[in-house]
Amino acid sequence: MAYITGASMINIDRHYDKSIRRLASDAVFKLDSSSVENVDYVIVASSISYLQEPQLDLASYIASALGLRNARAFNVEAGEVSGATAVLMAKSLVDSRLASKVLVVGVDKLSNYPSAVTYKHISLLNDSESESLYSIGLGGIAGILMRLYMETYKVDRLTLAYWPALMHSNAKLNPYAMLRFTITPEKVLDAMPIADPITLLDTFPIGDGAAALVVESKPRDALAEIVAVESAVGYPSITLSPDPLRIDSLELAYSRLTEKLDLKRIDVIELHDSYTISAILQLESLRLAERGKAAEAVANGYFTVNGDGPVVNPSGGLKARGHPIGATSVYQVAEVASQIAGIFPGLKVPDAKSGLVVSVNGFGSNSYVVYLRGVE
Amino acid sequence: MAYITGASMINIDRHYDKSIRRLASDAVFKLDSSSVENVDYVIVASSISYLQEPQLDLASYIASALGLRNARAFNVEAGEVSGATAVLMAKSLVDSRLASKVLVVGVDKLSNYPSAVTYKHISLLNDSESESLYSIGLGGIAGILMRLYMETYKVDRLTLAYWPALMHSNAKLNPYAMLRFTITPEKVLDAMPIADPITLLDTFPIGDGAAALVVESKPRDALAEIVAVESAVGYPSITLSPDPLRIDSLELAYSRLTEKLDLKRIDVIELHDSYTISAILQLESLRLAERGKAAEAVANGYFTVNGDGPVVNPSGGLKARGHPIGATSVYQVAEVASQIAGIFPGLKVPDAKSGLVVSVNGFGSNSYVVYLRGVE
Amino acid sequence: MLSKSPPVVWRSRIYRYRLIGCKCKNCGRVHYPPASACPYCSSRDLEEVELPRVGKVLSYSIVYAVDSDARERSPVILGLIDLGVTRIIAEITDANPEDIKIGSQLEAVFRRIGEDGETGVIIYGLKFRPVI
Amino acid sequence: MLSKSPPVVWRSRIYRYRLIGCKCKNCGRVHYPPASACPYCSSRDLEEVELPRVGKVLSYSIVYAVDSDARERSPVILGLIDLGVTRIIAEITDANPEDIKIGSQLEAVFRRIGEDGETGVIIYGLKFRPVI
Ligand SMILES: [Zn+2]
Ligand SMILES: [Zn+2]
Repeated sequence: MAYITGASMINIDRHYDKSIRRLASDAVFKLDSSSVENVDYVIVASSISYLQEPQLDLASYIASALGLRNARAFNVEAGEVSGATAVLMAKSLVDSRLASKVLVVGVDKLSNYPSAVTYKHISLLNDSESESLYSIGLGGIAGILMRLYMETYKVDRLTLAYWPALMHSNAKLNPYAMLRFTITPEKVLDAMPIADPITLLDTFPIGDGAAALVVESKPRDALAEIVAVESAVGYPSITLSPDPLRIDSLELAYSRLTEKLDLKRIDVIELHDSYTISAILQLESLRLAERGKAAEAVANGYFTVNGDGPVVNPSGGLKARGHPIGATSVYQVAEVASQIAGIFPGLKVPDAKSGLVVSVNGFGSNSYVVYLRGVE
Repeated sequence: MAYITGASMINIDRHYDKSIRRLASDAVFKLDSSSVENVDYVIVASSISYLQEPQLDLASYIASALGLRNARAFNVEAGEVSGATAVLMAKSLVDSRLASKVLVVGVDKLSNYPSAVTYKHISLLNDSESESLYSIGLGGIAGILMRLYMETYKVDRLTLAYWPALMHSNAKLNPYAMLRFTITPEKVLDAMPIADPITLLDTFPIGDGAAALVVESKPRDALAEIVAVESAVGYPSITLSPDPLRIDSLELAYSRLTEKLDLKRIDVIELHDSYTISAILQLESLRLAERGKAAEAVANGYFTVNGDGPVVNPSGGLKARGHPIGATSVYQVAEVASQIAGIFPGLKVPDAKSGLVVSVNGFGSNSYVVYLRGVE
Repeated sequence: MLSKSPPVVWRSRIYRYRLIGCKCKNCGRVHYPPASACPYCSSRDLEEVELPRVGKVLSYSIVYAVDSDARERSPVILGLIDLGVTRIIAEITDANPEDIKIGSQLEAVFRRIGEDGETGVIIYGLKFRPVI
Repeated sequence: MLSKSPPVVWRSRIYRYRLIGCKCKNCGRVHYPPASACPYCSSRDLEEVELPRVGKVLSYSIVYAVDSDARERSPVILGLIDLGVTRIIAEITDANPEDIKIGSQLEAVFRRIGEDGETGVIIYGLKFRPVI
């Protein structure tokens, strides 16, 4: 059994003045100093930093720079699902008794280069033997999927704009969010097109971030238990997927989770809304809405604190909290654990007892789900 | 308990015609096809490929390309110790019962760019905030250490040349080795200087490689048991180390291993001889020779099949087998497991029942030891 | 194109110059680009096949936020193109955004894809244009 | 220098331009470059200090196989230099290899370190030269 006994985050921003090690120490040093004593392993989740601020064996250098002399260290890289993978590894090390305390540090850097270069780095989340070979980034694929969704299910663009509006509304209360201002759905349509039908307000801002988790075998003072982490690999490209509007890997990962557990109730979810269409497809893959109906459910407030569904992305999501690629799912797990512990400093989900983190690389080449529950 | 039930390697070379995925499939497809059925996790160990052939979330793309649709996947990156870290993770997943079968794939690419660019990529194994910021590569540091060793212990250059000569002699029998020709110690001194007092024959050749291991919870038909994997982080640079001729991280990792286990006997060792001086310092850190005496012991044949010590690097080592950075310690583990099973196709260590893999990033920023034992 | 190492460019030339995919001898399905095993049934028994050079638009996007390699030709029209035996995502050329509709017929043409400023390596490959 | 992103170059300027390390207020030891915690006792209570600009050679290497950034000035002499409070590895300049001995006295000088062909960013920093 593995428990989260500490969680910290820094605000996501373009931290031009901070190296990747400094971002990591800013997050780790916000933890109680006793909670980083006797750490057996430091697992770093970082992805795009390999291109933005190259350092091989990054984790050992981070452990040293943080003064964690007695720790063992390694980096997990799995693109946008890196953080969830690091949490899995932490649970595995604790469950196997190879460790009793693991520090997970999600940290990534996107602001070391101008945006056009950073987009190029981000495009490497796609298959380098097909999409990124042709300079095809995430945005273009998201645009293709969004148009396909709109045509297939006859959903209009404005209905799909309620998602980013909700995310900005939620992020306004989150001190660690990058974009803390509200927008209307209409404003999403008026924003600069980046990959028509997608506009700038359908996607995440470019920002750096770091978040840390302490994972231990002891439930004392824990924020939440890591009940299970499941995952699945998917098709490398949407071109191979029998139905590109289904995220097969997420459906498989989630079914692996529900086969093991009786998930009667999920109070809060943080999912991977790298684009508006990503959020919509994930909600449908989790069966929180029928196919073609998720955007309408969002527009009707189903996933808000006052709605009938689980509260989704009270943090503001990738859209407004931000998306420091390899660090993002560490933020998500920290947020859900804090909600369950009742200490999330932003929009609170009243009486949350369980929560789910959904992390997806690209549009489904790899998907992870992390299920957390309160400690009795 | 975790067992190695399959191991495969491809020959290390400049495989200009093969992508990283092809190298991986060449190694994996050499395993019995039944042994990759029902793989729960694919753990990829790859490091310098992030710079040579960038692909984020590489492991999920490799799993897909290999047809491992039901596997989960992630990449472990820890520079030169990536492979040993992947083996640790495989053991942890099996020990925690999160998996019953794990495929470890070590694969790395060094031949996608001219050597001068590849050296630059390799220099990122050093601390990017000190050494590699100033274009200081591994060779220069090795040269500094070798001169310091020669001065401190009054060891002459020719005595230090018996190591590469032994490695070439061993590699001649290894079908997967990159350099399969013998050299004399004198020839090492005559070779082109690369970082005086180091010559080209003191270090590893630039080559690509891939090796695979199947790790399972069942001992049936196993080559060897993974008894323990230990590690430690060290100083980020030799400038901070109280004694640069001691590899503190390796001493700590090894003491963590010997505290847990009674290592009466080690029959075969594969250690990390990225440079001649690396091998010498590692032999002394493991107390297989007194300080300042390892080179002499090597020259006297102590670590050969006919010597009194354990047989060290029957594969030919990094020096002559080759050193595909993130894949190397997967080769080492495959070699030691094959020796224990009596099926290593090169120089055989008669009646080997136990073995040790030593993996070091740079000159000690991170060190791993893997202890393997035969299955009764 | 990101990794413009000469061996990478050289290795990918065949499936960039011609539409070479793989057909699975076990399940009969086709995939592109060639992989080591079938993405549908995991069989390793594959044969290379040339894909049809005509197809129709399943969906598309007009991309303004292009990466630094393609900046000069922004916006880029990207199409998800149904080739019958499989699908492909490719750049649509010789067309204005308003000419493209779902269902439009396209054909493959050989074009310059990009160039690496540092090494001078020029990348060629296939794009698709409307069938008139 | 590898990552020549303008923010990376800018961030590292202070410890490249001057020898700024950190002194630990707990154990008193000095380290370079500055880290977030003391590498010896893990204390986070550190103060920036300027390191001595003179030192002596503990060991050195004459590097012929330099990476692509430094090719024009090969061979490069690298020294492990004892500054008293800590050590540093740096390039030794204004000297022929045969002038350098273990124990030689050196002093820091401000020099051009390298340039990025693509962005044109020029990197300056410290090297060491023999004290005459
Ligand atoms: Zn098939
Ligand atoms: Zn101290």
